[in-house]
Amino acid sequence: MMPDIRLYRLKKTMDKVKNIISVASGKGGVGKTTISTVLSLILSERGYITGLLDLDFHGPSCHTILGIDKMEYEEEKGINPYKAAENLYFASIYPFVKNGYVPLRGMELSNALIEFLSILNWKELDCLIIDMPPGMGDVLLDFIRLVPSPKFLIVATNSALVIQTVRRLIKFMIEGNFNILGIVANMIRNDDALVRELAKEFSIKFLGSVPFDQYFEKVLGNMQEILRTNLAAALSDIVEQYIKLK
Amino acid sequence: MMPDIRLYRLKKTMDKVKNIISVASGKGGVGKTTISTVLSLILSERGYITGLLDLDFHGPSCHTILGIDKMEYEEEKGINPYKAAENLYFASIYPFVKNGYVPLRGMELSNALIEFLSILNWKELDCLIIDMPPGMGDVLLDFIRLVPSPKFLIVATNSALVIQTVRRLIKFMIEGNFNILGIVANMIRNDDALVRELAKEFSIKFLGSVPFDQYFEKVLGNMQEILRTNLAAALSDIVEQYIKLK
Amino acid sequence: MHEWALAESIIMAVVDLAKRENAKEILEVELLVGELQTLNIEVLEFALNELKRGTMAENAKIKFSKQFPRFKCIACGNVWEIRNLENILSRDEIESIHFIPELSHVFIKCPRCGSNDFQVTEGRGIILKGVVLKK
Amino acid sequence: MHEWALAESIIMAVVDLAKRENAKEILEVELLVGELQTLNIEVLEFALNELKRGTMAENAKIKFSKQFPRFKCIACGNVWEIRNLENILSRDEIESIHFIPELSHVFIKCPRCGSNDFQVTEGRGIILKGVVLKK
Ligand SMILES: Nc1ncnc2c1ncn2[C@@H]1O[C@H](COP(=O)(O)OP(=O)(O)O)[C@@H](O)[C@H]1O
Ligand SMILES: Nc1ncnc2c1ncn2[C@@H]1O[C@H](COP(=O)(O)OP(=O)(O)O)[C@@H](O)[C@H]1O
Ligand SMILES: [Mg+2]
Ligand SMILES: [Mg+2]
Ligand SMILES: [Mg+2]
Ligand SMILES: [Mg+2]
Ligand code: NI
Ligand code: NI
Ligand SMILES: [Zn+2]
Ligand SMILES: [Zn+2]
Repeated sequence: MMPDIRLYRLKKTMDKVKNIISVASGKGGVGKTTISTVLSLILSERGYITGLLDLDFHGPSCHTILGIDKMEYEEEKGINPYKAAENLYFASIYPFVKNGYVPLRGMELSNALIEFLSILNWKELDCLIIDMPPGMGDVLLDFIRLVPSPKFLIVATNSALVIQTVRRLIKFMIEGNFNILGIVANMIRNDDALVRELAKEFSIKFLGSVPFDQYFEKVLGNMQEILRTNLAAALSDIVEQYIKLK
Repeated sequence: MMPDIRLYRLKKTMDKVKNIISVASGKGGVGKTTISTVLSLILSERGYITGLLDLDFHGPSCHTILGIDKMEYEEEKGINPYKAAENLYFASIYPFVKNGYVPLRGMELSNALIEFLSILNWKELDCLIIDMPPGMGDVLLDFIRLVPSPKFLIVATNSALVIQTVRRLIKFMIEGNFNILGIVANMIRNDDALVRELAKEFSIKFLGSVPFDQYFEKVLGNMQEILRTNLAAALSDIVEQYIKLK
Repeated sequence: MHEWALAESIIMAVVDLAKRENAKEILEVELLVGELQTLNIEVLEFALNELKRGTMAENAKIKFSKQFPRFKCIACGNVWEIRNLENILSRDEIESIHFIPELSHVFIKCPRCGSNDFQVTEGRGIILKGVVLKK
Repeated sequence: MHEWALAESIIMAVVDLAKRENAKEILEVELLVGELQTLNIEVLEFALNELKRGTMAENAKIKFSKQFPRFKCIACGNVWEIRNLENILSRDEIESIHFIPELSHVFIKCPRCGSNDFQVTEGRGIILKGVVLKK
């Protein structure tokens, strides 16, 4: 059988990225998009050349947090990710689909992922943050198959209902020998015990708690204000302590 | 080409169900599982013969709300859904997979869905509540293709980030002429304006608001206590007003 | 015993096919039985013979052929076959796969690289391979 | 102009293939270009000719054949072909599909039943159809 040509350039562009951090959970609605986007803002603000890639093709939404409405890619022997801020390069299918619905079966998610990854021209990045979709389907399976040495930052909330689904993902990651950076407890009101226990159960790092921040919704779209929220402050501490970029 | 034999029995078993209510959102983590499960408890308590079907194969979790840990199906020329309470019949892949992870590509989700639907022996049900997975992938697409006349109950929270994804699903439903029962605003603290506006934008019914209920997490697994929560009270009002079972 | 459910599906499918083709009778039904689902062929045959009574398939001869499950790993390309599920899986695991063959992804891993990300290329479940009609 | 990105992929793929086969040289590369992606074949050809210089494909002849996109509706079974995307889609929509052919599901519906749930059975994008090597 003839090879899939796209995989060659995919590998080449990914090789320009020093660190790949994939924000995953298995579960939906725990804050993967929020955390990945704010994390990319924090890293770029600290002077790291940062990429942010939205892989939730059914419901892309990083752009809403960044406040990007009109957005076009430059073409230059491929597609240049969009400069969303100083040091921050962003890629999403959003400019292609706008507010249309995106019904894609797994096989199509898989092809869209491969095609997109193979035409994106990332700069030499210190770090690429990936916003993963929920579930354990084609995007996750192809991501781990094709993207070299990602580190996984797992997100959970302090709910038994959420924990059981996140637990499945962690088991999968550990049995597959993937690199888990650690777990973040998100939308914490007072108690983060269930997430701490989960970290202990699998001997993975508990990276910290991000408070439920009522103010966050009000600053959606305003990068400067977002960096001033309690949510961003908590993530900054996590970056400080645990995200060492070579 | 020879026909897919499974589709014949699928149609026959589904024909025994008078009303099919599919709880969907497009978005993860908005409370589809919570609302579908509590809704099935409320309906069965009111004397309706009710079914509850968990279609989130990557993260089945209705059983946790119902407090079901050990569960086995009876086989009788097919599989009999599990009697979870008086008038309540439940089906999930949980007893097959327990706490293992379930990595399935879209094609496999599709086959699992068809296989499962075609071997389940539903009783004559007044209503079957379906807990849908997030996204717009194989499960949603095969569900609307194969299951006769479902009504969709859409769930959203009052967040711009959530609304934009739910909006995509509603557009899809409306353009495809699907029957939308209406939209429920979930986890409401004080404001439900964004969800009300969304309902207006598409001229669909706003069915009501379900409060964020801190107590809910504490009664997970206890059906009697769940029925006494504010969450259940709000859903009871919605049932009373909008869910007329023929 | 959900062989009965499958038998019911088969009879409904072939009768529908015969009707759409305006056939008078179904003479033969050929089934390919993938062994991943560990179906009991005797039960299946018994059920088919019970259920075909009074239908256009009443006198149909039912032929079975079996197929071992074959797998292709998407992660590493490895291809393998399993002849005895009992050698690698517990009774419960086999039972789960019996009901929903895709749950093989929960219990089976590529023997070369350990990935659950494989395709079942053959021998998944029952396939209606052919029907001979009298027109 | 992401034809350059695709051309780069093609050269890397055929060179890798030739190396794995221990070939001395690549004599011919045969490409099947699906028209759903509305690639500019002249640009693609130009890019390939630039990029092949100094590689094992330096003297390779590059052959193109084109294929109209064909669709099969999963909802109703309808099969259709599109010869002129311009007739039914806007420039922006064609551009989106140009980058990611799967986004055809956002903009194209089955002309019979209106569903977006179809398969692209032919003509999706570039496929490496054959490579002739000198060993
Ligand atoms: N720390 C937080 N404080 C307040 N709201 C949050 C926080 N994290 C996430 N949210 C909100 O929760 C919802 C789901 O977040 P999102 O990032 O979309 O999750 P996911 O990507 O995992 O589906 C959104 O409405 C988002 O604004
Ligand atoms: N009205 C509510 N009040 C409090 N918590 C809720 C409410 N609805 C849902 N939750 C919690 O929100 C989280 C996500 O709910 P879930 O039903 O799993 O969403 P989905 O099925 O849409 O992914 C769970 O932790 C659940 O307990
Ligand atoms: Mg999501
Ligand atoms: Mg998200
Ligand atoms: Mg979910
Ligand atoms: Mg759910
Ligand atoms: Ni059985
Ligand atoms: Ni281009
Ligand atoms: Zn393998
Ligand atoms: Zn159609």
